[in-house]
Amino acid sequence: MSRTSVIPFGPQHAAFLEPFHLKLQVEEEVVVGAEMSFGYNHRGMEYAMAQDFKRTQFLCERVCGICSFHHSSAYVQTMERLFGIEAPERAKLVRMIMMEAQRLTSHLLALGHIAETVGYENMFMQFFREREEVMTLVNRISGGRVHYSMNAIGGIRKDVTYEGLKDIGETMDRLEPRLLDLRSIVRKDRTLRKRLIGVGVLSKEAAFDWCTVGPTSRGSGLPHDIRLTGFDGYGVNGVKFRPIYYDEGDCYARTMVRMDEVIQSVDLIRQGINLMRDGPFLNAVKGNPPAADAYGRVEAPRGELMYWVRGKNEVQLDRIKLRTPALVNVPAVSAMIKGARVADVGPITVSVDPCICCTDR
Amino acid sequence: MSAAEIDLRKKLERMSLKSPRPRLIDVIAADRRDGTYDLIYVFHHEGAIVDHRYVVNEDDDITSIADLYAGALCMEREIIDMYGLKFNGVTGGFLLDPSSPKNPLRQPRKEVAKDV
Amino acid sequence: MREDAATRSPWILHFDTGSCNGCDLEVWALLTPRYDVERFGMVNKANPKHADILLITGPVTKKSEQRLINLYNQTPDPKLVIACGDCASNGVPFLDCYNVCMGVDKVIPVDLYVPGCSCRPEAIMDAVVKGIGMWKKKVEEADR
Amino acid sequence: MSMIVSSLKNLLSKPDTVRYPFERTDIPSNNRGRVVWDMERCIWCRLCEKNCPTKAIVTDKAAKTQTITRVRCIQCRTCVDVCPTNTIAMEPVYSEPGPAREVHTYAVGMKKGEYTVGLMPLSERDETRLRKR
Repeated sequence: MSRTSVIPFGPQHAAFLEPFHLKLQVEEEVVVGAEMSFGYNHRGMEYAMAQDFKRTQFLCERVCGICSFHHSSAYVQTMERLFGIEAPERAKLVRMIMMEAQRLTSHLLALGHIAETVGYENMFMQFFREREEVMTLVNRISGGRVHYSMNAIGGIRKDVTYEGLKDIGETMDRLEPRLLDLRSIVRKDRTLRKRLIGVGVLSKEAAFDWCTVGPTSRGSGLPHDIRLTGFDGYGVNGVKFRPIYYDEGDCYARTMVRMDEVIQSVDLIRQGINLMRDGPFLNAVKGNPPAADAYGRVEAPRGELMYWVRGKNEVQLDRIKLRTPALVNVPAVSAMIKGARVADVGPITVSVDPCICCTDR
Repeated sequence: MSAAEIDLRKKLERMSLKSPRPRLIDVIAADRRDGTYDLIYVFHHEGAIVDHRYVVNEDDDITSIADLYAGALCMEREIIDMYGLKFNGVTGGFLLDPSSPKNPLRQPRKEVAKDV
Repeated sequence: MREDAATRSPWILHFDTGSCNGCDLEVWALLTPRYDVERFGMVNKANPKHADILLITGPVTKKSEQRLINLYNQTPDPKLVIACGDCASNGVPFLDCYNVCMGVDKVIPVDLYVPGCSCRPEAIMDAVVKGIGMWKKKVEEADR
Repeated sequence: MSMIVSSLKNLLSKPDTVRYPFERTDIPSNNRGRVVWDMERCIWCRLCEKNCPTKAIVTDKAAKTQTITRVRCIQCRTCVDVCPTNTIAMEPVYSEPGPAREVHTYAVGMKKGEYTVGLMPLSERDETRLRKR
């Protein structure tokens, strides 16, 4: 029996974009246990967001910069339920288009990140080049690269013009062949397949047990997708899509789910543009949130994002709770990591697309 | 094990016989501002949200459901940090540092009108 | 000679002290083809002992406060600290939060502030170019 | 398609890099950069000050000035939306980084686009007011 030694990872580490601490118990080269500690990014958002429901609209975007629009969409959806109103059709479609655009940026970031972690600098640069195309697109549409500030309770703050929609469509036409090329590279590439296939396997049962969501659960053969049930703009108004899932449960399966979803997002954006009709885009609300509670869910790039809000007839909210996808996905890493080699810890951690600012809030 | 917890376990066991088994979304705690706390177990079942709501006291020993859903562990640790509730066999220190404020989400008690 | 070589390529250490990832992404965008900050001889290094310029994003949370001080002490002199974004400059959108120290300058001395939430990559690049000038002066003073 | 083909393609195509400090980047015209005032039209309704989510704006009716702390502004565009007289506009140009945190003051009688530069006051008082703890 060999001696167990402990290797600390982080909080400041080359493989992670964000600070979190991983304590690995290692026997020879094999990881036998892992202890994760969080909280380096804990700011206390849930307290701050309950202070003023109007200010929260801007604050909830700052929970996470990678999925900021999903956060604000989930929040305004919850508030709409609380106030008992419905956003106009056009606003919902604009939200859907922008959410899919943000999913593109997030997934391309995650794919680039995993390519970088396995040491594939060339592919990292390629993914980030395509990502920059989407970033400049959303900058042109919303005026911001990271925080779009487009949502308002009851709709959107500013309408997207006809030229804007045309611009989105043209950019997607330009982007699609390049993304398809990248997908065929990821499918065949030897380096990626050798580094990722069979690494960090999360079985279907374990994925359910750890309550994982998003690409992490879809990579393990659980076809959860809240876009089919939660958000009114998807699947109800004639938008057609099917959740993508792979049964293998390894790092490669999770990567492929993201890669296929990138193509799917391009398709969903096109469907959204085709469904768009002229009409109102804002049903403004008056007064303070009533003393009731409501749930709101969207499918963020990392999985299901849930908001729960309870008002108390004041500007302040009684309680706002957000369950971010990373809160359940990142702890599941400790299940994937057991039995892996130390060199694979980086790719395994990155393959769930850890978002520590979401986990800690 | 408190009465609320026995009830939850029974419900969970009944639900787990069904297929598909409900997926745990979150465990929410909220301050009722009178020394008791709302504890809401939110599940995703057959395409919709199903929630079970309980009211617990500050010093109740709540049974952890981490043996049924491993993902519940982090949610319970967060509640320990935020509200100072006790879960059997679960330790806090998930998000907060020793230098952070203790139980930051506890709210001041409501002033109750006394009977004259 | 040492001075000349050093001032041509300062190395960056990027540390996230609790930001929303917005500015972090823009720091990453600097390393990628479109902005490509390596043209200036800058390399993102994960090791504080190699670094000359510290790029800090985020309002410093209580838990990362001590880690930031450690990183600052480990970075060799002369060094330059750039606070990226509004929250690193004075903690602004996170004013109501209980677990933040309101800006990097409450913890370590800051040389340059980059406004914007999130700050544009061009703004970070401006700051870094300005920072190289300030850093060169610091190197000259240290050598004197 | 394989990585080699793709790499060769990249090698032969035009570089993607913007030579930024030496040439301008394409900042779109509706980019949320920084807030500017056209003081001729200001009616001192204080809506911008009240609605600013981060209290970046301070309106001084007696001195007839509008003051903005640049590092406090999060570019949410709320002030532009609430202004009844289109006094406030959002320029696509972002605020410059610098060694000090600048406060820009717009006063009546200044030319359009002109402002005086000050330093950020110690805002502990504001912060405690906002925090209410």
